[in-house]
Amino acid sequence: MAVTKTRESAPSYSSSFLLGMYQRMVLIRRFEEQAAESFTKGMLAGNIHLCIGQEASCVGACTALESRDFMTSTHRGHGHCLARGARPDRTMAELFGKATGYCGGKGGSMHIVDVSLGILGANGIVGAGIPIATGSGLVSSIQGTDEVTLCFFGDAASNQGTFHESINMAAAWNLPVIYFCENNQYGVSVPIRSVMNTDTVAERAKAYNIPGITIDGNDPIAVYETVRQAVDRARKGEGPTLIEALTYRHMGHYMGDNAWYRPESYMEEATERDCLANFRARLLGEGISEADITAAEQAAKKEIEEAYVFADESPYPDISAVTEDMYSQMNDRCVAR
Amino acid sequence: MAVTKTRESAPSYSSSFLLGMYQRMVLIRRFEEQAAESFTKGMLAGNIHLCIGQEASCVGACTALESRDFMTSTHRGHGHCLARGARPDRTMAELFGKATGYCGGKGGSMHIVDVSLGILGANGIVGAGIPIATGSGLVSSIQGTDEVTLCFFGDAASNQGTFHESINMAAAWNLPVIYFCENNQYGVSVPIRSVMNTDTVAERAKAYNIPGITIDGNDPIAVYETVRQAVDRARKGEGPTLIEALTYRHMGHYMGDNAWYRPESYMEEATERDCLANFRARLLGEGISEADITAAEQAAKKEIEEAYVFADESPYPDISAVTEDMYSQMNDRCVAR
Amino acid sequence: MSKMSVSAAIREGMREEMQRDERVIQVGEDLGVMGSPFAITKGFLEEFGPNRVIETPISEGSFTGMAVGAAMRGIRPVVELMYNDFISVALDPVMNQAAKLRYMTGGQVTIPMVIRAPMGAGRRNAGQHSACLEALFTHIPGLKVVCPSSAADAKALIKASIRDNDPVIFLEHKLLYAKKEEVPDEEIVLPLGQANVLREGTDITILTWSRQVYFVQEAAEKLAAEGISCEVIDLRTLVPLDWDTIKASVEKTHNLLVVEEGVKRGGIGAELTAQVIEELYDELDSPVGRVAGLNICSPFSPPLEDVNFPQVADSIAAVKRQLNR
Amino acid sequence: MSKMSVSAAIREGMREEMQRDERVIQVGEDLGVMGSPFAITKGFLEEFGPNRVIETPISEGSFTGMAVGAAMRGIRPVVELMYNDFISVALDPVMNQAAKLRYMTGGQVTIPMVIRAPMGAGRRNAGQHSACLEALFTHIPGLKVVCPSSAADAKALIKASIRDNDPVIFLEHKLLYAKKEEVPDEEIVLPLGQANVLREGTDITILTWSRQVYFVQEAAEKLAAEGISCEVIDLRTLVPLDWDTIKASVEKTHNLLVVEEGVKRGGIGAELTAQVIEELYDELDSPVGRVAGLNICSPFSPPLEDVNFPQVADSIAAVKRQLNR
Ligand SMILES: Cc1ncc(C[n+]2csc(CCOP(=O)(O)OP(=O)(O)O)c2C)c(N)n1
Ligand SMILES: Cc1ncc(C[n+]2csc(CCOP(=O)(O)OP(=O)(O)O)c2C)c(N)n1
Ligand SMILES: [Mg+2]
Ligand SMILES: [Mg+2]
Repeated sequence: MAVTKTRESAPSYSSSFLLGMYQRMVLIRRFEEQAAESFTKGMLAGNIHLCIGQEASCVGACTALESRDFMTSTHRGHGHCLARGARPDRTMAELFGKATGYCGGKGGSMHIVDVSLGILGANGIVGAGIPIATGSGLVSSIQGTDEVTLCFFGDAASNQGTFHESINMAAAWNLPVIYFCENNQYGVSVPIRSVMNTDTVAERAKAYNIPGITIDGNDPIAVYETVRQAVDRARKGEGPTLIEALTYRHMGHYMGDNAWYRPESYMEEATERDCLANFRARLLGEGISEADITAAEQAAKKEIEEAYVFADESPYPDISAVTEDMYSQMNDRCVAR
Repeated sequence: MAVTKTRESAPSYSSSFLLGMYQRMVLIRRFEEQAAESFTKGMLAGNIHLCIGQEASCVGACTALESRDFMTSTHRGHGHCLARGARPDRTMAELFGKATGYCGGKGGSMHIVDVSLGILGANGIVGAGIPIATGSGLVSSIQGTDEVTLCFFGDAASNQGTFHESINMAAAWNLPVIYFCENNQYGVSVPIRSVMNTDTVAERAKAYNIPGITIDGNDPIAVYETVRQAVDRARKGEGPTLIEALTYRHMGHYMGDNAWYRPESYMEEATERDCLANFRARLLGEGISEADITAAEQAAKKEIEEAYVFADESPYPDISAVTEDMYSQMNDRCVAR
Repeated sequence: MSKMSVSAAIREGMREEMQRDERVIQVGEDLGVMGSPFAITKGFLEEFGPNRVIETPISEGSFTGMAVGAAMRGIRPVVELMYNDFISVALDPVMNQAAKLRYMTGGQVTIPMVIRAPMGAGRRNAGQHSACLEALFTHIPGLKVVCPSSAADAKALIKASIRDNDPVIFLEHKLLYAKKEEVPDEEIVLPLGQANVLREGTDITILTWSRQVYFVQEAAEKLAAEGISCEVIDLRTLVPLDWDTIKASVEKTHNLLVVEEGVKRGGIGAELTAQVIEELYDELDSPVGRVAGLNICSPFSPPLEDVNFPQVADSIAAVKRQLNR
Repeated sequence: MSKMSVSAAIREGMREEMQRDERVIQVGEDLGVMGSPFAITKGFLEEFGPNRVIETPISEGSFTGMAVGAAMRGIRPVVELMYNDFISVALDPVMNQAAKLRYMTGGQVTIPMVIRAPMGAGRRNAGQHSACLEALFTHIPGLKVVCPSSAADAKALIKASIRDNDPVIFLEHKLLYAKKEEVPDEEIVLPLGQANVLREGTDITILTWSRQVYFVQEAAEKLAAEGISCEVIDLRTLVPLDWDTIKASVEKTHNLLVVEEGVKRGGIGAELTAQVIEELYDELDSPVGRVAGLNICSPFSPPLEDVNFPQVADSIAAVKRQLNR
């Protein structure tokens, strides 16, 4: 059932739709570049995993969702959340550990969440979001509502037991979940090929008798269309789909890793297939003007500049906040003792 | 790659080979019946999981091993160990919690082990033996030796994350492990069909690009031959195989469970396909005399009677043993404090 | 009042909550047709249907995580781990997800879920099915930990746990399930964090919970015959802790013994000792004593198992030693 | 003597053991070409080859279990969990297998394996990558628990851990890795269970380990200037515990403070308090004190993280409070 999907006929999309996707992709890249710069300057700390190169899969997948839908993200989650509509300023502020961040500074880069957007958590534990997304799918299923849940995870995460256990349940119970694997070919330094015996992650769908589809994750439209179809299936009660988007992680695993362990060819390919450059060219090809494109780029850039200023100027949380939010009903003895 | 295997041409086996297998199957059944009787009389306690009905898969699989090979067992492990050559008396004594038991009474029914026979543990945690067997396979692989490791587990255990994670590693690294699933169709009261989306467990092999074979687990010769082939493959360095032996659990999940949750048809089928009765008929068909068969049965029966007396008459461990064996280098403070 | 077993009391409590609040669902192995190995969910499938009784494959790591996801969607899952020892395959959703998500999201989510698990020795279940792991759970910030001993408490506390908005670990001692006791007919929801003074006394305070409550009461009875007056307190919940009751009792008796079934090293007794030493040191007439399980894996053999966890005689001896009597 | 970082010391110790004993293998993520994120196995792949440096998929539950199986075959695996927090997905092979198999088999097997894991806060790694979980491990019978603080100790203790026939949890504080210190050139294998009296003193004993060793030494230095004499003991291993050294010190100073980074409730400080109260109660002039992390999940934001784990000032204040100075 694993097939490599190429788009047969391109349905036409409105310019504003295409420009909108492009602008969001640029927004994500600028966000990540700004984060990298701030990290290098020592303005923020911790483990920051950038998704530069993966913007098409973030935006393509999230564009296929409706506002009532849900999603889960990963340690490499800024792009997923921004693609879903998270505010760059509050996202950036969270990276800075500021009180105005989405989690009041308590979460940090690996835990950006805006629950009001249906984001059920980013996750620092590889594979841990998969059961959570499955639980969201379970709720839609037992309540008979038609939201779908999009579950992002990496190629390497597909070797965690949660992948098997969760997809098995979703398949057995026909849950409306889209398991969306961003295959950038590496888990930190380990090539997925060296720790897997199939050519694709999508082939694993056979073990659960559900569709498994491998696509070009650098093409936001291919991603959008494939996810859209899976969303339709799920919404109709036809169950889960496993989608594998082939993509590239331009940066190291996290800030501070220069990815010397990868062959040079990796970045050559990645540059050639860079989703932003190629999508830009395609927009021009579809007759969208250079001026409109530049305007979108400028708008994205401006939003990030403002986000940076917002984050930088925001206050750190008051240290009295440190014990808050641990329990919903504050019981002094729980936290104090 | 998942195929339902039926034997094409029956190679001929010597009478003594066939009788030997039969006798061991009878031995296991008598052992289990004796254990059940003793349990009912209140002579032993705890969770006792009997394998009545599954003797063909125990004996067929273990007969395909050489003495240098290894295996892991499960919570339903008496038959695996006896098939591998464990002594009924020390096995029974372990069930009775006696000092003469294999584990000095510390392990009990779920943890029968004779390490000198290459048994690397039975296991009370469903799925936990799978990584252990994989580790044994790893050792043979990195040391360049040719032992194989046989890993028993149940149908329901194939839904644990360890199944996925371990077989993935074994497949990626070509480890000499035979993953042998005894599919008795139930995990306690839950029909495997209700929590799995494929028809067979063997189909899951596709996710790892290794052979997956479903066989009649009630036919000890079919089991023997299939495992033998997998052993040969593994020994030659051709990697792991997933084998699914379809079988029946005649009793409840453990003593005290009368399995009322199963449809009546289950035991009707099980009785019709009972491995002992059918193999006996086959032996007769192959020209083995009733007298020889009866002699084998008597010998098995006698061994179990002796095992029972041995277990019953053996002393309980001295309570001073309670803190022994916790650490290899006894450090009083580790255990005492 | 009606007489029912602890297992029936838990079942009744859950059933009432499921009737009251349709967001409450059950998740776990063998909960459907079988009604769980200890009959805790018997009849639930018929009464509430398969959408509220989720019978899972043997995939604890993921079905517990799935429950966390469901809780984030406003559902109130009650998850059963068949034995508390199986937390070994489901620790991540408990420790790194359920317990932390509220905090890590800056309070954006609540995780109103209960994880029920049978625990305890004495049933000859051997090394991987007999532990009392409450100390492991109390060390994980974000969890509440409940360990009822009586049928009435079990019912009142499971109801409170289900209504609680934080993840609650609800530990049921296997050897208490069959215990039949009076349970009030009217609805009682016992606040988490309220200990129960089972026996008033003046010489020594004994803190305990779960099955040891019965052992300790028997010990106190026997000690009374020898003129030693024990105050026996069933803590009922370990997080949050009812400090006021502990404090009042220690200020009265000036001696404290903690009795628990679990492994001694790093057990609850250690934490209680430390808290009392920190805050009530000057109240004490004797060093705080601990009676607990040995620092070993549970042995199968009955005579070995019986020396592994504390018996009535152990508590009696400890009290006498501590009071020099 | 040569100056090396703690991470280099661990690497050297492991390298020597791998050279000495070919049964020693490495198992974990990113240990090969990359040589692990903290460079702990740098060069191992080249020196020992892929049969002894097993670079795994992200499958902690199974590769740790695989190591247990390998250990049963006579191999001596050193497993790396990239962060100790990930024990959440690998608890079963540690708690229910490695720790118990020797006991459950009646001594038929030994499990000579080491599980190394970076731990600790201060690196802004947030809620799922910053815990100190030593208390969780010490509560599991069958494990030994080692927490070195200096480069020399780290080297000598990793060697001892690899040679030990029981499963050893070896916890390395991330913020110590870069610390450069003198390490003796000659081979030293430090027995597990030997504490180190880093500073002699007469007023109070402070027990600590891992990164807090440095905080406490600084506190002791400052307290000395104010005329308070602290005896600082680096426990180095938590199981087995060097009771003799603890006892001798408490009998000398008559006051005890335990300082740890991990969560206070159910922490090591509780167990040490309880043991000292049980055995040395009459030696004490003050209640045993505890300085520890808050009972919360690690916050990301630097100012919040810094109040979560104990700082030098916290230990100073605790000592003064305890001694009424
Ligand atoms: C359970 C667990 N193991 C290991 C890690 C450390 N870690 C964080 S991300 C990562 C690699 C993940 O690779 P992949 O799933 O392919 O996602 P990518 O980083 O490529 O986006 C690892 C090993 C972790 N966070 N959690
Ligand atoms: C991790 C874990 N979960 C649950 C159990 C309880 N349990 C013991 S055996 C069993 C069913 C196993 O079914 P299967 O693997 O098919 O083996 P069978 O009993 O049919 O031989 C269950 C649920 C356990 N021992 N370990
Ligand atoms: Mg990747
Ligand atoms: Mg089964």
